[in-house]
Amino acid sequence: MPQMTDERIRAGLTREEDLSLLHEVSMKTAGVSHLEMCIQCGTCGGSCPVAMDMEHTPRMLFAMLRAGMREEVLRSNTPWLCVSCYHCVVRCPQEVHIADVMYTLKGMAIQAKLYTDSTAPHFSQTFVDMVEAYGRSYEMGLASRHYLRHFPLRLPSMMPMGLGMITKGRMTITPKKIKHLDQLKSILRRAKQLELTS
Amino acid sequence: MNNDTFEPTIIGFTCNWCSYRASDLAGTARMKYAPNVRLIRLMCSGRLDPTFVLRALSSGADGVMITGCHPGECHYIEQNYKALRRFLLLRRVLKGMGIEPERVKLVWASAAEGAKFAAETTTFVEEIRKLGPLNWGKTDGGSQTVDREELSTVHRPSSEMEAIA
Amino acid sequence: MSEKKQERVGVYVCHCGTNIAGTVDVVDVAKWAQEKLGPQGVVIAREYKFMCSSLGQELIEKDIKELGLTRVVVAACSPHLHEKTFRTAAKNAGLNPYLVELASIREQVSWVHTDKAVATAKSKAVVSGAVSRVIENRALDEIKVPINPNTLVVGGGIAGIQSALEIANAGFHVYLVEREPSIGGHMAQFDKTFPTLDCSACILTPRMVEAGTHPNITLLTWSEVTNVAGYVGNFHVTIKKKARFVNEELCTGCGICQEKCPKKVIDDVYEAGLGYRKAVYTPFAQAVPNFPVMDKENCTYFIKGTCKACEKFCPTNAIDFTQQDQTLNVDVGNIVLATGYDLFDARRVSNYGYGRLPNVFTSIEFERLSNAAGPTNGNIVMRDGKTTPKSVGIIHCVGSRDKNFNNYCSVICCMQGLKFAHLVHERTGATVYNFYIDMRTAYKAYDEFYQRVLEEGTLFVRGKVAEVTDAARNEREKGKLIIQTEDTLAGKQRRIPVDMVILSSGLQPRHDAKDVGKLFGISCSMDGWFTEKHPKLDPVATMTEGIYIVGCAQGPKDIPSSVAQGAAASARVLDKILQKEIALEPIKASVNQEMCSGCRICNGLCPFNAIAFIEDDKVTEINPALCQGCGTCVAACPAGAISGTGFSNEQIIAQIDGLLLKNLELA
Amino acid sequence: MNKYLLYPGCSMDSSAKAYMESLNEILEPLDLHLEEIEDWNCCGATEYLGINLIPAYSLIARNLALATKQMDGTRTVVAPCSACYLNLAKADYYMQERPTLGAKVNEALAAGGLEYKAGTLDVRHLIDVLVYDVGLDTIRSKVVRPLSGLKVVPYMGCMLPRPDYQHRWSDHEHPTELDDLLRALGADVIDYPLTTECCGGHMTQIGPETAFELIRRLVADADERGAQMMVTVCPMCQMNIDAYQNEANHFFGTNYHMPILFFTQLMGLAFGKEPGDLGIGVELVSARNALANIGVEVPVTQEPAAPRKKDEGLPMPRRWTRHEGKKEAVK
Repeated sequence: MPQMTDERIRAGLTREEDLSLLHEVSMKTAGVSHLEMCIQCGTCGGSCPVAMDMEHTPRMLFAMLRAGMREEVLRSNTPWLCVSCYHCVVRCPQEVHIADVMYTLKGMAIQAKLYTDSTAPHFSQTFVDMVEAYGRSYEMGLASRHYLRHFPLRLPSMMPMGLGMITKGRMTITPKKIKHLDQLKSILRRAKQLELTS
Repeated sequence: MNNDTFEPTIIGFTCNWCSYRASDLAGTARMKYAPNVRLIRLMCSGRLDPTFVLRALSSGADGVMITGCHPGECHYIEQNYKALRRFLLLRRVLKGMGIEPERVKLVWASAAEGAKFAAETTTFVEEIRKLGPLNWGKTDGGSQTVDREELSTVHRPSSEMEAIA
Repeated sequence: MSEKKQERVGVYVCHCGTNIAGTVDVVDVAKWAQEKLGPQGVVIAREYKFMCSSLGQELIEKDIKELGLTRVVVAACSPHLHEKTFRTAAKNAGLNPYLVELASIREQVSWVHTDKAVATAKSKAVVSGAVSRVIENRALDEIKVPINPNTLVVGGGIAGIQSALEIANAGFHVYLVEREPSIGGHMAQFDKTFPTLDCSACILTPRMVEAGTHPNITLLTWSEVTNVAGYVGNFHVTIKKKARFVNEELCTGCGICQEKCPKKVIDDVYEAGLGYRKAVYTPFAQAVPNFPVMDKENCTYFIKGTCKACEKFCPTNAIDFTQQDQTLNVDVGNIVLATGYDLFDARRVSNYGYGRLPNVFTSIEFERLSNAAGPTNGNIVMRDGKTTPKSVGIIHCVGSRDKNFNNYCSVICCMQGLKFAHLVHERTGATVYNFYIDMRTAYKAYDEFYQRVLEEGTLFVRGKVAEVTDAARNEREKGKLIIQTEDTLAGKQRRIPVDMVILSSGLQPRHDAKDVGKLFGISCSMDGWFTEKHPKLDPVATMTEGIYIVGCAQGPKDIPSSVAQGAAASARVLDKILQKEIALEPIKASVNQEMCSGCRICNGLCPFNAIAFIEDDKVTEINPALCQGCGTCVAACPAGAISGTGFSNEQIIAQIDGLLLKNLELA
Repeated sequence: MNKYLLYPGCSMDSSAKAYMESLNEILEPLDLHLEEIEDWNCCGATEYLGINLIPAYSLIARNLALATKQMDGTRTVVAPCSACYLNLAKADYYMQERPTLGAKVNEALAAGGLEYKAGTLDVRHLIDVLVYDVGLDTIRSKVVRPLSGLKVVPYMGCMLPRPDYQHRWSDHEHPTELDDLLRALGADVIDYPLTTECCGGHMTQIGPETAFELIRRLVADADERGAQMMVTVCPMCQMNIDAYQNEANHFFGTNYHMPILFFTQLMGLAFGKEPGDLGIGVELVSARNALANIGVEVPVTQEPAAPRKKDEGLPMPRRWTRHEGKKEAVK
């Protein structure tokens, strides 16, 4: 029976000092990560559709977490390439919540400012900014801001597509807003405070 | 009373064939769990007379954990189902008596589930800790001749001390 | 308690070296027991390094004799370990063994807690509970029952055959029951056996024949046990002998009926779905017994009412369409369960494509493919039945060591995978890849075999295969099966195109293991294997006296281990038979008929039919021979008329009060 | 009563408006009533989870909390978008699995006067409801223009069948729900081993070269197998395959033309609705030629099931699915 990490610790089944970096990542991950259960079988690295572009396979990353290689892990491009396809998650024989661990590592890398390529973190941040401002995503605003910043050269080849999207009514020029934006904002404000205390 | 410092006392009834062996296994594997549970071995959870539970609660236990084989795995074929029936009835009786039914818990644990036994024990202790002391059959004068000082060293230091104060 | 005779209790606290003393202040516990439990009747409390040593036991015996102890409490390990030791010590000193209680302060205290003060306090409570309880114990006499010298062996695989032969050779009778038409089990399906590569049939067939012709073995194939009653020494077993529709007296096993039968059926069992058999068949040429069985579901006569080709051609008139299932009752003293395993259903790992991609095979399919007596006469070919593969990938740990399927290691798959690699290499010259998580080649001559397969040029990739697909990404992959995996030693994802994939599927408990366990009164582990009495020191006995488990019924294992277990169980059975009688725990329920109101509430509670209502007296009675001592009726009796020895209400209530230190108030 | 709460998700009125339009067209024939959750907000897609944990889950949980206010008679929330479905289902599941997370999220929700008790709602995807609640028999009975002759590959995408917290799908790797549904519409369904492979997700935005390769694999295999179009259940899959196909073509020097439509659009067509009302035509890789294969005059004939070929080779094991009783028999 899989047990929750914190419950294992309280019951004395796992000692906190054994875990350190691994434990930190595990505790910051939603759900029960089972990260400490990894047997290095490589199912994740074998399943990953984008492994060819990764600096480390997920498996290697977990070994590095165990070895306490904080900086190397947070600098790795691996979490940023994760496409959340969950192939590794359902195949993992140890039920490690690999995709959620990748989310955790992204968050930790942003906080430690250790990512090497800023494209992905900026995209996430821009997306979130839009959502926080309107309550809905705003594809037009997102696309224009993001492409101008990171792919200015890609813009010309993108223009026909963007134009097509607009003329076919699939992209609106103005953002949509939810009604109770204040409510959402106060929820998120409180959530951010809680995040810091955890 | 501060529930964080309250150390509950719990009586655990175990089945000779499964849960007692699970607790043996937890021991052999040196799994650590909360020390608040004191075990009684029965041959089967079907042996559990509900009056044992009432007796335990009235004699100073804050909670009772009943453990037995998983449904379908009873050493005596199906007697754990009878334990389940009695348990469900007992919870209703307790409610009627004004006692939180959550003070009695039923846990299935096979002989192989030492880890489960340990985890369930720890969880139950936390649940009872939240509920606080029961103090049933202790508050109404009666036999107050106990050596309280003695008890305080061996038995529930914080709760007993505060109960006297 | 005041009107009762004051018992004289001795309390003995064991250090168990530092196992207990390291966490529990044993000196303090003994001192406390002597002082605080004195009023209860504790006249002496001692602590000692190892109570279970002969010196420790002598200490107790001496006190019983010199101090006139009438009750003994030993605070030490779990009663499942040393209860018997201390009971024997008491008996030696003239005290009834059932007046001894063990208080477990090792498994239940010192090993599971860390704070010494808390552990010591808990130990005191546990001792207090045991003292209160032991005072209520009553002297009991063991019940002696004779042992029936016959034995039932269930399952005719190699483990069951071995077990039956050992007992039969010692001169005692064995009933060997097998569900399939022939004995032989899985081993009869294999081609070669690792690591020596002996031909499986060559080493198995002589044993099968010996079991089939042994004067002390009654072979009951195509039969199943349907009911088991009684207890060790005196089991009453009901066996259903399914209708074969072939008269065994007349049949000579000539095989003409099979030849003439017009109905071809895919053989899901013996040929693992790769080959065909007839509706009337013996599963394989060397079957024991050699009488065929009729598959009623598929027989044209049973479906349409016409045909009877087999009957027409049978030279001895042995075909009998009117045959009915038979019920046999046999009495045995001991039972050996050798019910084996099921193969993991590889279709469940859908990313490996078995059942979707034709050239993905399971291990048992490969066994049949490579078997000279199999559907391809031993030619290793692809699903089209003719093409020899040029490259083969063997995937280990299919369904094993995986929380999505089976948690455990199936033990045999690494060696099986190596064996396959060797056979493919030897017979086809194909390039062979083995994909593994960890290579487990423990045991004699196993790692040497790994070395040999390495030498032959098999390519090993360390990585659990992620998927097998036919979706090619480039020309090189077109028309192949692509095995996608991380080569964990190279740290890179690889896609390896091959012609054929073999899944080294794991073993799992029989689909009906739980029901069988229930039938025989034994339990299954979380994974579903039968639970042994002790994982190290008593691996073939079970918690139920007289029932033994051998081979894969107890857990995944290879042929040598299965054979060893079969023999081991036989030694245990023979030991019982030669003792001629056995002492049973006297834990039984009984009715005080003066108090019984005849309400009959208890009547429906006993699964062993030990409770009977005497109509004439309008009271209930319990048959001690049938009572198993669970105590459910004791707990249910509203009149308190039923009492259970060893676990009486008085004992348990005293223990509750003792554990809660309520007994101190009575001082 | 076939009433459900609807969480549309942001893309349904922008990039995936064809999905919404076609969904609206099939509601009436199937007697489905979807009540939109009032004032729902974005689920955060795959972006918020990588920044802050508690805010990300609070953002999702606000929608669940709002939905509980409209529970009148139903507890099922339907999401047509796979990413939204996964986020909602995930929040509900993790808030239970990790009570500390649940407590914190609720603390945040309280700042907006809301509360959500994990497990209160059933979060399901649109196709789950259509296949298992409405049922294939009902769907089949509404078909007036069978899609026979239209060669399609069913593309389920990744976030729908995985991680599958509530065990709703027939399989994680090769689920058959979409195949069965399209077959019920009369379409020629091609077995597509890549049906749950990734479309590239947000990589089209942050690592286009990686994404182009994923798009190429999908489109190339569908083309290789003779598909005239891909059919999807997810706005993000549709967007990536549709809007970035040309860019991917450009990148690899290929010339694929593989239209991708939403399954609801094909349902609408089969139910006899007008293509214009189903958002057909707003796709960037035009489906016109593909749909020409099933001009409205295609006779209503159900192709008889082909008799099983007598195989000369070794017999195949039976196909296996996780809950066979729940669904149509699979050949």
